This record gives sequence, C-alpha cells and structure tokens, in this order.
Amino acid sequence: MSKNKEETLKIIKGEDAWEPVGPTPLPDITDLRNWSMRLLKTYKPFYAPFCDLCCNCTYGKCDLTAGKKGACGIDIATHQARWVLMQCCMGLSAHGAHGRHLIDYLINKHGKDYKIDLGLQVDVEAPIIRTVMGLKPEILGDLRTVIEYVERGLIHLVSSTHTGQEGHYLDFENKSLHAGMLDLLAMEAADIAQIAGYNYPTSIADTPLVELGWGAIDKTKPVILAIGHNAAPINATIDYLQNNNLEDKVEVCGICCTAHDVTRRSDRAKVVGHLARQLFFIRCGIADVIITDEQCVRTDVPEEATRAGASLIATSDKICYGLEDVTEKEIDEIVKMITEEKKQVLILDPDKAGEVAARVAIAIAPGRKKEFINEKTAMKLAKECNGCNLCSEACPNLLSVGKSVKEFADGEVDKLSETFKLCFTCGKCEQKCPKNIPIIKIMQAVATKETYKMRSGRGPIHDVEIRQVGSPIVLGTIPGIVAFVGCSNYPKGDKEIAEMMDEFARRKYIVVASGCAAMAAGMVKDKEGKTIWEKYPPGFEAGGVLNVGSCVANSHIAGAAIKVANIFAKLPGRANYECIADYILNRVGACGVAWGAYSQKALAIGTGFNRWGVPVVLGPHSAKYKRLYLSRKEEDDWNIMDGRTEKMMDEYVEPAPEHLAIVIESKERAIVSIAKYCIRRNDTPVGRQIKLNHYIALYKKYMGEGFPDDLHLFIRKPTDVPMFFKREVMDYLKKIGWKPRQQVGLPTLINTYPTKANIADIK
Amino acid sequence: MSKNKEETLKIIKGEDAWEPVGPTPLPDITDLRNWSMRLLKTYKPFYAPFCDLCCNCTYGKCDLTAGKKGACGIDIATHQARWVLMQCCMGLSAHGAHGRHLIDYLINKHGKDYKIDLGLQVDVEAPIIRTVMGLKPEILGDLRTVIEYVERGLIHLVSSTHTGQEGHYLDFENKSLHAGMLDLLAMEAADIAQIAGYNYPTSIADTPLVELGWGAIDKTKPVILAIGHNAAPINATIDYLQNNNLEDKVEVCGICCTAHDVTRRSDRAKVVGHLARQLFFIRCGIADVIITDEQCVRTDVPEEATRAGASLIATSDKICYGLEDVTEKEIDEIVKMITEEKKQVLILDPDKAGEVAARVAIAIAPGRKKEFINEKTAMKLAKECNGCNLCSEACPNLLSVGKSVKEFADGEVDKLSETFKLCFTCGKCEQKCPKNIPIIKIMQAVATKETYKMRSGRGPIHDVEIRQVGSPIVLGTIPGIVAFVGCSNYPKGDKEIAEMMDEFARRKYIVVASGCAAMAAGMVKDKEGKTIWEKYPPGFEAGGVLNVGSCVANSHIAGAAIKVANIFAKLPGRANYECIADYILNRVGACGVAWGAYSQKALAIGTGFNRWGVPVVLGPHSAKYKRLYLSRKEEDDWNIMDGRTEKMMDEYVEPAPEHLAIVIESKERAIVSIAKYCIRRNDTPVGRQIKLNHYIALYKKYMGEGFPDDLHLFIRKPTDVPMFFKREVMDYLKKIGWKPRQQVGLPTLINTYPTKANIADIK
Amino acid sequence: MKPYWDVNVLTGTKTAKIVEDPVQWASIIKKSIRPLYILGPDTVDRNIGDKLFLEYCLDVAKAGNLPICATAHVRKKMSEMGVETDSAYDIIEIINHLKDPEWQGVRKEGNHDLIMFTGVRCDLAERGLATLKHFAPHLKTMALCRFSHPNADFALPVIRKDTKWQEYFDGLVANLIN
Amino acid sequence: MKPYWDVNVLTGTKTAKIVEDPVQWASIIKKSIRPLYILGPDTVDRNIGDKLFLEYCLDVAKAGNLPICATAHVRKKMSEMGVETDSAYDIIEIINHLKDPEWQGVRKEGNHDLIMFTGVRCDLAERGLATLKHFAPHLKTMALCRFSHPNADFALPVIRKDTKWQEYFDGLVANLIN
Ligand code: SF4
Ligand code: SF4
Ligand code: SF4
Ligand code: SF4
Ligand code: SF4
Ligand code: SF4
Ligand code: SF4
Ligand code: SF4
Repeated sequence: MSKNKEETLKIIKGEDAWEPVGPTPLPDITDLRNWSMRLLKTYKPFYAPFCDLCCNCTYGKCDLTAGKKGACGIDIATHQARWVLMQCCMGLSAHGAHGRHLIDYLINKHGKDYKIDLGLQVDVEAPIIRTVMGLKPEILGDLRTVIEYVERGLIHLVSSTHTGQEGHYLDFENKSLHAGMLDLLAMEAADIAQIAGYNYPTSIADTPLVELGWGAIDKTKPVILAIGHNAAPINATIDYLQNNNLEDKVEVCGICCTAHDVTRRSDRAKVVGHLARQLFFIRCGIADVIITDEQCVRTDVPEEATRAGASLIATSDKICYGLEDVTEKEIDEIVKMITEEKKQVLILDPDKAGEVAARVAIAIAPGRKKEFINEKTAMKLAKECNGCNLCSEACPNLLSVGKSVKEFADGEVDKLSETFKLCFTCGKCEQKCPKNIPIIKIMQAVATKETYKMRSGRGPIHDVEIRQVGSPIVLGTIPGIVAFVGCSNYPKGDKEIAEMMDEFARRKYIVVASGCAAMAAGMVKDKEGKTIWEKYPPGFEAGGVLNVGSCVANSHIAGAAIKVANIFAKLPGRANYECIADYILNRVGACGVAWGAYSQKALAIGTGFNRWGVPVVLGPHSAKYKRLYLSRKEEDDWNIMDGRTEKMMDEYVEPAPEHLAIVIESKERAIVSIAKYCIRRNDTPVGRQIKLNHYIALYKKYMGEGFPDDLHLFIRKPTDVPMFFKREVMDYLKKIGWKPRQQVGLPTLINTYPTKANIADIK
Repeated sequence: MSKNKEETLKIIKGEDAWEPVGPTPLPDITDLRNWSMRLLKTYKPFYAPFCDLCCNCTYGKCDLTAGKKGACGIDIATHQARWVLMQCCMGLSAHGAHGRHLIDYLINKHGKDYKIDLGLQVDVEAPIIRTVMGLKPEILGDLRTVIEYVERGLIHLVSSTHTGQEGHYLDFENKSLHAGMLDLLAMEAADIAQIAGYNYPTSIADTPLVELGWGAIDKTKPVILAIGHNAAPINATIDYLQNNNLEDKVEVCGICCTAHDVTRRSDRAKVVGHLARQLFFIRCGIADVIITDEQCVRTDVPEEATRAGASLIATSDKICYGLEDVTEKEIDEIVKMITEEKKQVLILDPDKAGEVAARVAIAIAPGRKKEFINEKTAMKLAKECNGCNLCSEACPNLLSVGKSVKEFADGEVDKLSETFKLCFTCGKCEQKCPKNIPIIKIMQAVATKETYKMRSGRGPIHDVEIRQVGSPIVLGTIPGIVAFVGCSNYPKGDKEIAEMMDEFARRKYIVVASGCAAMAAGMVKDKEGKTIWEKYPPGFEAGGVLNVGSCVANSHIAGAAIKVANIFAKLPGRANYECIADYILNRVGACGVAWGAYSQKALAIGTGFNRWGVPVVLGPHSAKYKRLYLSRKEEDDWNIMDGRTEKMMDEYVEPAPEHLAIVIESKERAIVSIAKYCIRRNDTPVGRQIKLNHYIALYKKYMGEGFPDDLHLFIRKPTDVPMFFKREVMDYLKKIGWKPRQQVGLPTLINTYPTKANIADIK
Repeated sequence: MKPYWDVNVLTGTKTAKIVEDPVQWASIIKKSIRPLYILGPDTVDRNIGDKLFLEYCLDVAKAGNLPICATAHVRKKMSEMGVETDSAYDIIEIINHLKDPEWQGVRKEGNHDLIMFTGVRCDLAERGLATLKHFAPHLKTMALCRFSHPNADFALPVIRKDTKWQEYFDGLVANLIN
Repeated sequence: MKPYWDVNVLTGTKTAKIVEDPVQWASIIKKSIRPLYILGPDTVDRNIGDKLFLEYCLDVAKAGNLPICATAHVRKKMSEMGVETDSAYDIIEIINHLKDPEWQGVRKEGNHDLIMFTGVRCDLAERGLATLKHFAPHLKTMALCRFSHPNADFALPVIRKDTKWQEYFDGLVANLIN
C-alpha cells in the first residue's frame, strides 16, 4: 500500500546501473507473497503444537484443542503459525539489532563513507542484499540502509502477531518466510560490516587453524572469556593487548559466536566451545574475567560468575543484568570498582570494556586458584546420590544422568563421561536433586582435557570458486553442498556432527559449517588424531570442508547459492528474488542441516533458507519449533514448467527437493535423507547417477539391504541409474513397473503462479 | 554504544532553535534506564505468572516453578518480564506499523513536505515527539522520521527477548517502559498524520454527536461495515460516496477504532460498537460488505462473513486471510469477482478498496434479507439445552451463560438479556455446546435495539485549555484528570464505564475517554435518556467529558499532561524526558483507567503512561498481563527532593501516586482508589482538601463508614483536611496519633538518582 | 483435576491437593499459626440458597477465629452488618504484602503462614495464587471456592450443587469449632 | 499424571487415558480395524534386560498381526534380523501422512484408525502425538512407552522397573494372541 517508486529507486541508488533493476526492489511483506504461496502449495506447513492453549491476551487462556477457536477466533494451526512468526521475528531482531550496533559502531569509528572491500576474490560482495533489495553496498553507510529496510519490515511483521490481526496460517507463513529473508539480509550486512571494519580475512580459503577446547586454555595466565555474538568488546581487548605487548601474557578465549569472530581478528585467541559448554566452563573457574555481549548467553551469568569468583563485565543494551552502568566513568575507577569493590558492571562502550577486561584480568588472576576437581573428590560427592532419578526426569536431552551419577559413585567412570558428552550443561538436573549433588561439578572430573583444532571463519565464498564449481553443482556432478549450521542442542552430542560431515566430505560433497556446528565438528578426532578441519581442504570445492564463520556468516552459504545463479549462470540478480530463488530451488543441490537448532535465530535462518529454495534438515529437538514444511511425494503438486518451452510438464516430475523443513530422528536416517535432498530436477543424467549412487549406497549402509522405496521417482531414464548398481536397479525397476519419462529442461516455477518475475531471466 | 551526536542533531533538526536541545535527544534503551530504575525502586514489578512453564525454545518446556531456572538460566520473574516486553513490543508494533502505513500513504498522496497544521488552538502540535526525540514535526516527512526512530528502537527491544539475552527482570522492565514510551510516540505521529492528511477536526471541542449502537444502522440501505483501526479504506469509501452523491443511499458504519476515525471524517458514519460486539454484529447479517483493515479484528471474519452472506474485502498486509491479492486488477473486474463469483478478496490499495466496497454493497444489498431473530424462534432453539453448563465453563468472562439459556427456554428473558450485556460475544460457549445451540444467535432476540449518541473524537487538547486548567491541576483544585481508555474486556459490562465516568464528571474531575471505552460509555442512558456524552460539556475543563478519538489518540492524553508542564509551567520540553515525566509524576494529578484492557496495545499504552509518571488502574482481567507496578506505602522508598532547596526531605512524604499499574477487582473499589491516585505531592492545601474530600466521600459511599486506613498519610497539616469532614477527621487523627509535617516544595526525583537531567529545569 | 473455569486450567507442574473432606480442611486451618481469611466481592454479590454468601464465610471466620481481609467493596456490606474487618486491602495489594516474609501481617504479629480465600473473582484469584505459589514459599494457600483452584496448595473439588456447597460450609464450621 | 520427562508435561486440556492393564490395552487394539505399529530407534538402541527392545515389539506386532512402520534406522536392524517392515517412513513423515483421512495407509487399504508406537524419542513422540491430537480426529493414538505420553489417547503409566516393563509386554502379547 505504501510503495513509492521514486523513493525506492533513491534508496537503492537506482541510477547506479550495475544491473537493471528487477521486478521486486525493497519488497514489502506482500510483494513476494505469491512466491511463498507457491512454495507452500507443495511444501505444506506441518504443525506440532507444543501447547494446546493460547495465553497471549487477557481473554485467555483459550483452549484451542482439536478445532476449538479462541476468543479472538483463532484456531490451533493459525496460532502455531503466529507463534512461529513471533519467534522468527525474535531471531531476525537478534541479528538485525546486532548488525545495527556493529554498523553504527564502525561508522562512528571509520565514517559512513568507509569503503567495503572484501579483497581480490570477492567482487559480488553482497549477493543477498543485491538480490533482495536491489542495492549494491559500497560503503558502511549502505549497510545501514540495509538495516533500516530490515527495521521497516520488522515492525509490520511483529504487528501482525498482535491479537486480532492475521487470520490465516498461510499468510503467517508468508510473513515468517519474509522474516527469514530479512534475517539472512541482516546477517549479510552484519558480517560484511565486521569484515570491512575489522579487516577480517576474506579472500583466503586456508584461514588459520585455531585451538579449540577448554583444555587448550592456559590456566596459568590471566584468562578473559567472551560469551555471545558481538565481538566488538573482545576485539577491543585484543587491540589493547597488542598495543601494550601483552598478547603473550593473557589468554583470550570465547564461547559461542564471539569465539569465531575473535579468532578471525587474532588467531591466538582460543575457542572454548559452543553454547552448551557455557555453564560448565564458567563453573570450572578458569576464567578470571567474563565479558558478556549479546545472544545465547546464559541469563544467570552474574550469579554463576560470583560463584566461580570471576569478574563480570556486561557490554550490551540487550543484556544489562540490572548492573550499574559505569560507561561514563574513568577506566581507572572502573577497574577499581571491579577489583576492589568486587562489583559487576555494565560498560556500553566496547573499547572501554575491552581495556577494562584486560586490566582487571591481569590484576586479579595471580590471586586466583584454578583446578579441575579430581575423580576421587567427585566420587565422594556422588556418593550422596540416592538414585531417585528426579534429575533425569528434568533433563531436556532425556539423559539418564541420575543413573550415571549413581554408577560413578560406585566407581564406574565411563557412563558419566558418556553422559557428559551428550549433556548441554544446562543445570536443570542439579536443581531438582533432593540431595543437592553438584552434578555439573562432578562432571568436571570426567570431562576430557584434550585440545582440538578448528579452522577459523573465512567469510564469503570467492567468486572464482563459484565459477569453478558452478557448472558441476548445476549439472549435479558435484553431488551437493551440505551446510551444517546452528546451535548445539544435539540429541546425541558433538560426535554426530563430525560423523555426518565426514561422510559427505569423503563422498566429495562440498561441506560447509558455521557457528556452534563448526565447533562441535572440531571436538572429535579420527584415529590419526585429526579433526575434520585438519583432514579436508578448506576450499569451496568437491570434498572441501569450510568454516564460514559465526552465525551471521551463514548468510554466505545462501550467498554462495545465489552466486551460482548470478555469477556462474549469469542470471540477472538485482531485485530479482523470485528468479534467483527459483533457480536455487530447482538447480542448486544444497541442503542445510541444523542438527542442534535451539534458538529463535536458527529458526529464522532456516526459514530464510527455505524461502531461497534450500531445504533444511533439523534434529529431533526442533520439532519443538512447532512448524515444518513438508510435502508428500506422491500426493502433492510437483507440476513444473519447462523453462525452454514455457510449457507445463505433462507428466510426473521428481519430488526434488522433497521437503523444505523436516525433523529427522536419527543421524543415520538424516544422512540418507540429506543425500536425497541434494537431488535437483535440473541434474544431468551423469549428475543424477552420481547423486543416486550416494543415495543408494548410504541407504544400504544405514537402512539395510534393498533400495529406498522412492528410488524410482528419481529415475527419469535408464541413463540416470548409477553404473555400480545398474543391473540390480534395473531389475528392481522392472519389478515395480517403472516407466521412463522426460527430463525437464530448465525446470522452473516462474509463471506457474501469478508473478512479476520474468521467465526469460531464468534461461 | 552507537550514538553519534552530529547525526542525532541532524535527525532532530538541531539547528531549528525553538528550544535548546535537552539532555536526551533520541534516547536509546539505556539512556533513560536510570529514570526507569528510579521508578521501579518505588513501584516494584509484581508478577502473576499465567503459566509456570516457558516454551520459548527447543530446550523447553522448562518448569520455572518457585525458584527453578530454565535451561537458559532464566527464572520465573525474569521470564514474566521478558514475556511482558514481548507483548509490549507487539503493541508498539501495531501502532508503529499502523503509523508507518498511514504516513507513507499520506506522503504518497500529499508529498512529504505537506505541512502539519492542527489549527488555531494547537501550537504545541506534538508534545511527546518534542519531549522524547527533541524534534518539532512540521511536515509529514518529519512524522516518518519519528516512525524510523521507533523502528530502530523496536529491533533492539525484540532482540532482547531472544533466548539467552537479558538476564534481569528490572532491565526487562526498563525495556518495557521504553517500548511503552515509543508506543505513545508512534501513536502521536499516527494521529497527527491522519488529522493532517484527512483534515479531521482538531481545533474544536464540541465535535458532533454521532449515532451509536447496532439499532442505529438503517438495515433498508446497503450497509458497509469497517472493522479495525486504520480508516484509510473506509475513508476512501466516504470519499467515493460523497463524490458520487451516494452518501444518503448507503450506511457506513464501523466497529472498534476505525469507527472513531471514520466519524471524524464524516459524522454521518455510525458506530456499531466496540470490539466485543464484532461477532454479534457480523452474525446478525446486517452488513452487506465487511471491510477489515487491521488490529483487533476477529481472525475468523472470512468464515463468519460467508456464514452471514456478507462480502469481505481485506485491505491490510497485516490481515490477508490467505485471500487472493487482486490489488492490480481493474475495479470492475474485482466487483464482478465479489458479486458474481462470491469471492473474498485482498485489496492493498485503500482507495480502490474503498470504492469497491461501495459498489459491491449497492449491488448486493437489494437481494439480501436482514432480520433479527424473534423471541419465539430463539426460545425454540434454546429448548434443546440440557443444562450441562459446558458453555459456562468455557466463558472467559465467567458468565453462567448455560443457566441463562436454560431459563430463557423456560420463558425467562431478563437473565439472558443481562448475560448478553456482560458478554464479549467471543463464541467460546457455543462451540463447547454438545447440543449445538446457537447461543449468539439466540442472544440477538434479547439484545436491545436502542440507539445512542457518542461525541466524535476531537484529537489533541488545545493549548488554551491547558493554559486555563494548568494552574488548578497543578495546585490540585481540579481534583484530577481521569482517562478511560482501552478495550472492552469488561468484567461487568459497558455500564460500569459509564458509571465511573459519571461519578468523576459530577465531581468536576476532567474526564477523558478514547477507543472502546468511549463507545461503552455511550451505551448507557440516564433517567432522562441521555448518555454521558450529552450530559457533560466537551471541553478539557473541570467536569468536562471528552472523547479524544481512537486508540492512537490516547497519545493526546499523555500530551495534555506534558503540555501542562511545557506550556503552563514553562518547563523546557525539548529532549528533556526525565524532567517532564518527573513533573507529571509529582504534580499532575492524572490517572488512567483501562478497565477492560485485553490487548498487547493496551499493555504498551499503559506502560508508556507509567513511564511518564501516570498511574493506571486496570480491571480484573488484566492480571493476565502478568505484571503490575506496585508500591507498599509504608515500606517503600518515598524519599524525595525538595526542588527548591535541592535537599532530600528528611521526613516521610505521602505515597502519591501510590501505584503505577494496579489491578482492582471491583468498580466500587476502583472509584475510591482512582480518587486517591489523583493526589500529588505538589497539591496545595486547598487542592489537597478538595481531593481528600472526594476520597473520603467516595470511601464512605462505596466502602462503608469510617475513614480510609491510609488517610493520615495524605494529610500534611490540618489545613489539608477537608472542611466538610473537619471535626470527624481531626478526632480520628488524634486517635491514631497523627503528627503534622512539611509540604514538599517542588517535589522531584531528579538528582535523587544518577541523571543528566538538570534540576534547574523543573523549577 | 480441571477447575470449573477453562481459563483457569493449569499449565504447570505444581497443582493443588484436592481436599474433599471438611474435616481435613478444618484440621489444616487449625494447624496453622497465623492464618488469614481473604473475602472477595462475590461473597456480597451472591446468595447461596437464600442466605448471603458472606454470612457463610463470616461463620467460618468466627468458628476458626480467623482474621479477615475484606477486599474490593466487601467492607461496606460487613460494616452494614456491623462486623468489623481486620483489614481492607484489595486483592492484589494483600497478595503483594504476603509475598514479603518480613511483612507483619494484618495483626502486626508477623506474616501469615496460611491464606484462605473465598469469593474472589475466579480468574483473578487464580493469578494471585500463582503469584503466591512462585513468590511466597513461606506460606500455604487454600482456595475455599466451589470452582476449584489448581494454583492453590489446597483446593476444593468443583462443587456444582448449592446444597453440597452449603453442606461443606456447615461441615467446616462444625469442625473448626471442635 | 505427569509423564516421566518434565519437558513432556502437558499444557493442555485433553490428556491421555492411562491404561494400566495389558488386557484392556490388548482389547483396544483388537477392536481397531486398521491399526499401525510405529517403531522408533530406541527399540534398536536399547535392551530390556538382556533382550533387544525391538524383539519385544516384534512379538507384539506378530501377536496382534499389526503392520509395522519402521522409523529412523530401525529398518536396518529388522532387515538384519530377517524381518520385513511394511513401511519405513521417518516419524514426522508418517505423522504427516496420518493427518490426511484420505490417505490409504501403509497397506493401501485406507488410513489407519489406531496408531501405536514404541521407541520413538520421547520428546519427539510427544510432539507427533500433539499433531495427531489436533489434526487427526479420525484416529486414536496409543503410546506403548514406559515414560508415559499425555498427548496420546491411551498411554501407559510410568514404568520404572525393567521387570515390570517386560511383564507388560508379556501380558500384552498373551492377550493379543487370545
Ligand atoms: S503457550 Fe507456553 S506459556 Fe502459554 S500456556 Fe502454553 S506452555 Fe504455558
Ligand atoms: S490471542 Fe486469542 S486465542 Fe490467544 S488468549 Fe487471546 S483471545 Fe485467546
Ligand atoms: S545439565 Fe546435562 S544432564 Fe543435567 S539436565 Fe542439563 S543436559 Fe541433562
Ligand atoms: S536427583 Fe540427585 S539423588 Fe536423585 S538420582 Fe539424581 S543425583 Fe541422585
Ligand atoms: S549456532 Fe546457535 S547457539 Fe551457537 S552461537 Fe549461533 S545461535 Fe547461538
Ligand atoms: S527460553 Fe529458557 S526457559 Fe524458555 S524453554 Fe528455552 S531454555 Fe527453557
Ligand atoms: S460469547 Fe459471551 S457468554 Fe459465550 S463464552 Fe463468550 S463471553 Fe461468555
Ligand atoms: S453447553 Fe449447550 S446444552 Fe449445555 S448448558 Fe450450555 S447451551 Fe445448554
């Protein structure tokens, strides 16, 4: 209702003619609605209510069970969809606000005209921003324009979650998809800003291997631990240490994405581990100073820091903990408040916070003792256990922690050690224990002290890499890009991530990781003692294993898919969302895996990928997100257009990708499915052979003898059948009465629904 | 962390020297945190969990009962505070997005340089925008600047609700207060925009009396019903009818705030009623065309419209109902789709939607029958009732609806008629009925067909009115401003609103209403058949009863309080939030009453008023908002500074206002409390006498003989004692050992906490 | 045990013990040291049978020697009946006080260890009980309400018939006296 | 009835009927026309006593002549054991199909009227049961799981001891055969 064409062109610098402006610059919620609806026609929302009630307004609680409507008229499906939108908005806001702060901070430092230069290897600097908005960001100020667009979108999205707004679940889903799109956009802006503003490496693939694991932290030095996602303050610590020749003297380490980002600034920084190791590491007392910034930070850090004898500096308006704001005070005074008055403080100036952290750590570390508890003492503590299992009942990962404690008390170490590997150190077990057994502390005794390596984040995929792999990806001869992203709410520990990545890297898929997943992957060694990061090459190539970086770097994974369309296939990208997404959906065999997704951010990211046409596999916990996008391969609408003839296909076309967002229960099944979800309708016979070869082989390995029961759906002609299984498959096909069919030329959804996109663009 | 002074000055046109720029232009979340914390020190958050669990992320559900923490470390209080912030953000977004759309729409129409002119009586056009941002809006483009600032704030607020962000409930409350502040700001921008853009009357007090009640709608004409809060499409209908000389031929009516706003455009439009009459009115089938815009619209309108045989046009990106977007089609074609193909459509262009509505209504009305059901038929339907009371159990207003239906079947009409008056027509009863009794339909038979009058909304309070009442308000001789706002989730029907307003108007308080409350107040007549709107003068004066307008016009109530400080007392207002709020808290005896608040918007508005220092009384349903701000008058911190001497008072100072946000169970008690909450520490002895006179008289009337048990706390010296009760009170004071004490000179909190505000400003 | 009103359905883990027997109810009260009986406006706005609801409650208060907190406008009717109340907070205010273990109670003898109430608007009562469940571990709550309250420590079953409700009161009074 | 796992505590109104007696359990199955037995990966990842969990389940399937849907990687173990499964959807996929009353079921004879499952990860199973509770009114669900499932139509009580669990299986098999 509110689009003004002139203003739009002004915002995206329409006069800047790097490409003609496509049909959807600065899209509003309703501008890409038809695309969403087309996706949702095949990939229908699946709802798994986490609660039967709605408690959103003072008419409630309303019972929405099985067809009942609330006092506002809403039904359970629509309510779930509303909830999901709200959650997506939280995720989008987390990244968007993070981007806004970083960009404003860097503009204050460098000026808004500071040039964005991602190095020799990256010309298409911002594929998402270009495609969604139609803007080519050249200076930091342009990134602020991006965030302003995101902010504008957000208010409308949140508004529609208000009681008495949107009334249809499909429209809520369109809004969630829009939120997801904005989320990836904000992430791209945020990561580009920090790359530019902090000179993070971007045009090299073999970024340094950094140390990983709590065992890697040198306890004898002052230790500063950063937790969160905004590296501004901890980067300032690094600067201070470097400028004062103290880098050798102080250990800087991080948990969660801040860890990624600080290692992009200095490869001497160390990574403690992911989200799920937070409480464990704080409690073990090794950190002298804890800096919290924002996102995925335990809300009880003040209490836990006190308990561990660590100093605490909060640095974000997102997390103020009720602490005194000392931003305006002199550094000396603040250091004194912390070291002498034992105060926890809030410092909203990252530079100041960074310096204070360093000075406090150096001041207090010598006076602190740091030891892991030993097994004997731990067993003594465990002896109190009465085996009541109240702790187990409270465990969000369904661990039999009580049994492990009890057996540990009896001298059995392995079981507890296994439990710890699957544990999020959330602390819920402990607080239920009637015997007050310090379960997390006891686990210190059985936690491995090994150290690992992780490749530090590399940022965007290089244009030249895209040119090299574009063709094999689109033809299908590189069987797929598998991206392991998201948080550490793993059903069965870090191990599974490493195993899955290894399986696909060995099979010459392109394997990408980010965030907590990149850390988890590094926490496992093979027989030769190598982590996956040491075992495989770091390029965006067949068999490569890449760490793009922190959460916000997930944008580069979508960016790579976009670049395949835009750079390799030369599709016009500017403000041409639908064509590019359509291309990705039908021709780029990428699959995201968020095996341990817990956060609203991960939900938004996944939803954003879905709108680009990338399927996402989620671990079992993610059923609690309440919504998936599933098709039914034999029932749903697989009708598609042949882009060459611009006619609808008049026969069944393979259901590829089969789902857009699905929860899979076990790693084994997930591996098989991921291979399948990399199949695209555009695959050449050779490409399809390769993909089916992996699909069949993995099926046999993990699902037993025989063939997947949907194999025939993916075989167009005998030339699609992998050599290795040729005879066996052909026999099978005959038995079930399979018939050959046409391959689609330039498969596309454009023009199968009302759209302003131009089908000529996809050719 | 991100404030750039130059940029700030540019945004607020710092060179424009109408007043010097105060200490807090464009405040960030943390800039007014100390003010929040000071308020929260006295008015502590009170939490009433609506659910013991948290289900926000995939670690959940987490049981937070009685001290347990979730997997992210959060406790129940902090979780409630987080939830409240999220809800405030929804409310803020609803108004903000509404403002954004209206402003963009009007800029498209009139250009961004279109001047804002609120007429002769209003010079201080935007007291909130001026005080919060430091900006004096002169053109529509400036209002967009306001919304941009709101959008920027929103993303940070929503971000902090993400799992693993804010960890202290007080900081969540600061953020909620910030959200509330932004909400009022957005509302002010939205209402100014529509006043300017639609030429709503603004400089007259005696706006027309418009017709109110479903009985007022002429069923013999084509009827267009608008539901929601954004009058753009229905205003376009009015334009179309006027331009085509059809105004006589078509009934235009509205439910909820759109009704207010369309009657500001044309006083021939009629008001059906508030929110709670939606389902009732749709089902009775009188409307031929329903236009939904946004906010507080039942989510099942498509289904209900179909059932009632009405056409439906959705017009907002907030509410698309999964309908086909026909915005780009020709009007003729759309009309045909609706009239012939019986399609419900989405039209995102308000002008087009407005015209289509008119044309469709004229086309289909002649073919439709419209009759209320008669008593006999209704009784026959009711005969099926088996008295199981399953319907009653489902009622959100705890009505014994089953009993009423059963008795109605036996010929007893009054009970059902009483029930209907208290009913929200939410429909929850009906869907639980095992006998499928159409309860809402039956109620048509007992619903009054009377018609009423309501004064249409007048917008901002005039500067000259402020000059006239400023002194008596601040001295206390006008005993208070009581503002009845918010939704229609009344515990005991519309009647109580009218009664409360009457009580205070009679006593020469200034009585203000808005939104649903203004409608409810009009739905009751006195013995002479007059509604409160006909009975009292419409000016902002002692004994005046005003309708400021729709929800967004609530901003003018806060605006009036600000103007007392800024215009009457000449406090510098520009970017000087704390001083103005402090002035209001201590010297402007205003009290908000949101007796039926249901929505997230009402929560945000109330919280916004609280930050300005205005207490709000809520009805019993609002305990479900989960959070209140309460003091304990004998225990909490009433320490205050004497602004003249700049010294802290060394004795107890009266607890006034006693609470900032409180739920009160009954109308009777609420009336007594409201009178008390209008007491301010600045009252002169004469003013205090007047206020206490009402407090005591109301106490005796509603609470029985004797005196309020806190009366002595509000009596500083014998000169404070009201004449009428003098002897009785003095005896009582003696008995309880009361001692006289000083009156505070210029009571203020400024400088009692760390602040950049300048105490000189409050003098 | 579902309470009568759907809006009060428990979403939690800690739920009331249902006390069906007035003997047991009386004995819980008797064991308390500083009980408080909170009366809400339903007691003056409704009858049970022909008798004002409030009269039943006052009988209980008298039998158990329970100090009363009259909320809303209950005080008015009580004063008309010539009964003095020990205190007259509104429901949210009294709950706010009860949260503080240091509060001295309506008789200034220390905070109460047992709170019973009757006649408070059911949805509001339930919220108040939730507050006390989470934030007042130092006391126990009893909902003497025929509609049942999951957030209380002790609650009645849903009592649908007036006669049953009268019987419960009678039984309670009798047992409190003994 | 609280389920074993806290994360599965019901926040709703419609909760499972707890069936303590295998006789009754068996009779519910027997009354169904097109039952389906869903087996999850816990059945192959755990033992009960010395015997693989799956073996108990296969005994039940056999005794009741129940078609099987093997989810996750259960098929592999089954095929190693030489047992063929009727279908091998993953848990979310089978639930997605079950939602559609028109779906023809794993034997193409029409959608199932009774779904029983065992060995699905408890938190995931509970979500799937919630889906069916809301969106598949045309069928009934049974959770043959020792940790209890409030969102099912019929569930077991929490069974803490392995021996009790074995007994339940034995009783069930015996009654299904009869
Ligand atoms: S939606 Fe969540 S917070 Fe609301 S009642 Fe259900 S479990 Fe509780
Ligand atoms: S938002 Fe709707 S369903 Fe939820 S509590 Fe309010 S009226 Fe009920
Ligand atoms: S700390 Fe570990 S074992 Fe304990 S409840 Fe959390 S995840 Fe389970
Ligand atoms: S709750 Fe405590 S005592 Fe019970 S099993 Fe767990 S560790 Fe042992
Ligand atoms: S991957 Fe998830 S848990 Fe890890 S840092 Fe990112 S959002 Fe947080
Ligand atoms: S947000 Fe925290 S308390 Fe809520 S479900 Fe997630 S971990 Fe549990
Ligand atoms: S329609 Fe009226 S009587 Fe029925 S449940 Fe809603 S409020 Fe109660
Ligand atoms: S639910 Fe139906 S049958 Fe039962 S009392 Fe209500 S109207 Fe009568």
